[in-house]
Amino acid sequence: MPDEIKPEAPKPEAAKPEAPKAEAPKAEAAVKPEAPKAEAAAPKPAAPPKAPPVAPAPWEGDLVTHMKNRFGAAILEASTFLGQNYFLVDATRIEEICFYLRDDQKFDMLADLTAVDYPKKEKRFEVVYQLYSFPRNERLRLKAPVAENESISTAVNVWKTANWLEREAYDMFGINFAGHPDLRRILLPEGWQGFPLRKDHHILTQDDQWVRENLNIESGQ
Amino acid sequence: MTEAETVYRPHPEDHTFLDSNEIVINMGPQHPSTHGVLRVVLRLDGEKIIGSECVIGYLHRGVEKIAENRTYVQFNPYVDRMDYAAAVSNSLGYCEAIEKIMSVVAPPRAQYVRVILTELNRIASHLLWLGTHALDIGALTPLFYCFREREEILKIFENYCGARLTTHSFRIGGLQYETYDGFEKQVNVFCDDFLHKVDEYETLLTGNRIWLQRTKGIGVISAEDCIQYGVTGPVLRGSGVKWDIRKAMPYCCYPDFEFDIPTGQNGDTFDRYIVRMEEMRQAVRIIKQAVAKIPDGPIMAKIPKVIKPPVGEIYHSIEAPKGELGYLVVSDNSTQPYRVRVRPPSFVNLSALDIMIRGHLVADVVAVIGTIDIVLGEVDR
Amino acid sequence: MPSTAQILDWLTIAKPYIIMGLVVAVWPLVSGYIVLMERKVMADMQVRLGPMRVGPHGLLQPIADALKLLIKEDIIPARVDKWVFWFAPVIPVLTALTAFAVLPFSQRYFVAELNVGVIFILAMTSIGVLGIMLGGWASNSSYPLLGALRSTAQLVSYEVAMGFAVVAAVMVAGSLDMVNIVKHQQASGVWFIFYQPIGFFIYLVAAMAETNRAPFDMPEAESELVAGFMTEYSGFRWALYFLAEYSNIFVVCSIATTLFFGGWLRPFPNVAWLNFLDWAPAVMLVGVGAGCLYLAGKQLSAANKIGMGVLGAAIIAVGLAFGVPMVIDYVSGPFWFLFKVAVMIYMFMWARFTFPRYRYDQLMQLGWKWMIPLGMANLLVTGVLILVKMQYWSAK
Amino acid sequence: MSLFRKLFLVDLIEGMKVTFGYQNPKYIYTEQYPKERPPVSERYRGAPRLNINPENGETLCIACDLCALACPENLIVVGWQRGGPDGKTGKKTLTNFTYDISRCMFCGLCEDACPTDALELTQDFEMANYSREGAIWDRQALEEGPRPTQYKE
Repeated sequence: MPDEIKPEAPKPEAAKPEAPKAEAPKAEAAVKPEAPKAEAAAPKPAAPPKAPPVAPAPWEGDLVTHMKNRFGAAILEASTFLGQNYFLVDATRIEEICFYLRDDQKFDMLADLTAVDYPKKEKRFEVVYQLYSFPRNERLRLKAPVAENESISTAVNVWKTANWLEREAYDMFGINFAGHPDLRRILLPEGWQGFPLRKDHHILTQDDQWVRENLNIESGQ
Repeated sequence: MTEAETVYRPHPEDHTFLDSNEIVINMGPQHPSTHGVLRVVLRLDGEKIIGSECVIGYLHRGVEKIAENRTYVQFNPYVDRMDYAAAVSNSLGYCEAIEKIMSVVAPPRAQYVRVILTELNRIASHLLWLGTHALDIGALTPLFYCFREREEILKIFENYCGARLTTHSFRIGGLQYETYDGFEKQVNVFCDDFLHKVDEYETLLTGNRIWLQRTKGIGVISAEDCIQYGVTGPVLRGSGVKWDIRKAMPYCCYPDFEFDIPTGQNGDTFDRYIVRMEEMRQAVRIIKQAVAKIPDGPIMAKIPKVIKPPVGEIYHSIEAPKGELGYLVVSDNSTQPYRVRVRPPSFVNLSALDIMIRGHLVADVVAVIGTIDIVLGEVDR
Repeated sequence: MPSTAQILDWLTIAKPYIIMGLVVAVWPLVSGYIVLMERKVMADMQVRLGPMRVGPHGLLQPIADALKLLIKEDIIPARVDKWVFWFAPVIPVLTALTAFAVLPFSQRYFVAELNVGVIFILAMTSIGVLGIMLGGWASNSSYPLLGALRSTAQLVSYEVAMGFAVVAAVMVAGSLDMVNIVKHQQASGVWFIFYQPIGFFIYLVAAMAETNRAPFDMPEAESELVAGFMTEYSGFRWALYFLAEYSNIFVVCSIATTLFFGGWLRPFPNVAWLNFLDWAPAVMLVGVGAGCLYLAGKQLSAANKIGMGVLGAAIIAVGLAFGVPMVIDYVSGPFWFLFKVAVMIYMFMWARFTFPRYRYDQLMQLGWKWMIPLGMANLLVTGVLILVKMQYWSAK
Repeated sequence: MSLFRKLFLVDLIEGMKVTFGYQNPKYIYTEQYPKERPPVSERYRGAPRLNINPENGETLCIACDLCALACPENLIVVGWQRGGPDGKTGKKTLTNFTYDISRCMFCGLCEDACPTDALELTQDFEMANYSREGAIWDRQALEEGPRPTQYKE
């Protein structure tokens, strides 16, 4: 990501009641001072053809400094996008990072844990942790890239929420969470083939197979 | 070994007095009080729960996969079908998430109407919860009173957008429908009547000694456990954490309204009941304020015909009746979302069921399932 | 050609058999109507209409239900104990119907005047639970088993409390014979509920618990145990359990009426200026008939209008017939008895649709920690009072 | 809770008062549906209808296919042909229009998309049918309105 944008202090995600009421369409938003980030991003040519008004910007702040001091190279990226901060971290040290964030930085709740599949990237999956801190009233996103046959260590020991959420991520993406006490499918039946939320999983495959076996017809669609 | 016994995996904390007394029973997926198709495999010592295992997914429709195959606009009706008891809240969360990533803000009038409908929906959802919860504990009658009031809300929805349950009432950027003539009046009349009705429910339940015995000290969960398990919504507030996203990280036009966040102390079923009852009153309060100062103006922001949000990802969460409902939307600047992740409050809250029912009796399982207020459409998605 | 005296003689001999036959033949229908009454009362309390489709105002619903249950397939699950499963539902019906034998519908109408009537009924209702136990056990399934276990425990606990309440009333009456108990109330001119309010309360609670009615309906708590001991039953066998349940309700309400509400007596039987109450049956029936006629106007289809109208007219005619002094002499006893029983049954329903359900252990606690000590105390106080009264009388 | 309330079961009696009070028939809230027909709101999204121009009896549909594109469930199929003599040029005219109400979730997106108010979700809510095929409506059914399988007395 280009770095010439003015860094912004980490700001907790909040509604913008003071945001301009008359909304500019997207193209104009780049010119209008709608959000400070948009203004900063304006002169910069972005990758997609239609210049998007917003793009992730590097994020600096106490938390980033602490994290970088403590984990160094394990923090691959610290950015902010539309007021939401996230770290891209090394998956091998995820449990350590989680413990640090929970105990020292008071991110005491894991709101959500999921994954996103980017088949074209070198490390295919991005496990996304959505943290929330009650004392700081602040959200933080952790993203840890994991390759298809790698495993990432579980966060169950840090937050018990992770138990079911990791099971769901396993169920949908086939990501292996090492050390999870009970890693098996949760939403889909035990005998299910494949991992449906992967981009290469076509929704009809399973259906067609089932229909062929059980109803003796070619396709259910 | 029965099938249920194979499903149940012993928990390290399981212990029994005498092995010979154990039975493993299946509660659900067809059971009158598992609120749909939840299946809980219970290990019982007599009637005491010594372990439980939730089996979910019977209602899995792959909403997240559907999202990747629909345009942003087309996916909107599907979110209504997750928590079908609170379809409007789901829709609000989704629309706001997309608006956020597009850096669009809905016009004030649209926001006010959104708040009114969402709070009405919160009441409707809580009414459904109250009726079924009371029914689970054996009070047959409040269910019908609750449904009567809920019907009034559904009539407002029907008049407003033409559908009662899965309303599809909001659109990305604002509203599709302008309010109808007499909308404010109908809402006000409902609000005035409703406060008396809540008192009536309280007469039937709150003071009743049987109700107190059945709910006090049942399904206790501490604030620390709540946070550990990611439990949000009334369950968290029942445990004494004063946290409501409407206040903590306000969205829509909630900062414009005055309301309180009710909390409990003990984190038992009774506290959660009281919290939800009070939340209904607070919702009425918000609605009245919103109706009183609903501004004029457009109801739709200027958004492009084809919605193509910029590359990036956004997490937006709202306070749904069940808890924190979050949407993680990943966009690749195409017309279809790259990934939509729904953070379902019911799913996360349900994962705390096990610690809440351990050591209680079978009858309490029913009470605790009721008090978590799950909607299986959302748990399984 | 037998003389009139002979015929009367035969009738006296045949009367118990006639009543027996009548009870056995008509009872299932009557209990069907109790179910309808329950559904209607429930619907009214729950701002609903209740069954409205079959017949005018849904009045033929019990017949439709009975037919449906009779022609339903009799499903016997694979791994049940077949014979026990078959036979279990019969037991509670048998015992409940046997208990009818000593119920005095009036001074004239009863099957047997047993000098241990009260104990006989108590014995019969307790045997009834055997059917529930066996049914739950024979089903070979978890929920019925739990239901049966709960049922047994519940019966054991509440039988005791119920016994204490009944004994208190019996002490006041000085007789175990149901007919004599009522006669005693007639003599003293006051219902026993005024002597024994606490006894009646204990009896009411224990009776609800013993007939498995909400808020004590543990054995069949539908939101916990699906249908309790009846989970595996369907069709006719299930109907038998239901028949037994409603028969039991009728029986316990009859006992309450007999022990505490003066059986077939009208309110305050010895107060002369209340004699106009003797006409109450006629007036009430005419009132009900008029109500039917009013409802007839509200029916939506012509057939229902006519049906309701005819029914109303018939009820008015019967009511007018009751106005004839000779007839009223014969019918006022059963009328008051059934009326009081109906009010009691209504109380049961009212409680059922208002209260949440107790939990199993709380039920036990209520039984052992509150009802039984209360019953004992009540017994003690009653005994002392009777003793004092007797000494006072003898001193006089 | 005071001792008095506890001893004399006041809490229970208060509850019983509420349920007793509701026995008054004026509180009855339910309707006897097929005979009493509740009105549905003006905006009700029920059975779809293809509107025809009342003046000349021609369909309002211009076969633009926008509804089919808007539909999340892809249940609308618009059949059309060119009006010209060779069948390849000229104005598009509608030939057939199928709408599968068994898959419809009545979200109203097709209605919103329609530029001519031809496709409309009406107040008709009775769409019961004995077969799946019966739930796929062709142009004729859409123009004439639903023919539900009737409940007969």
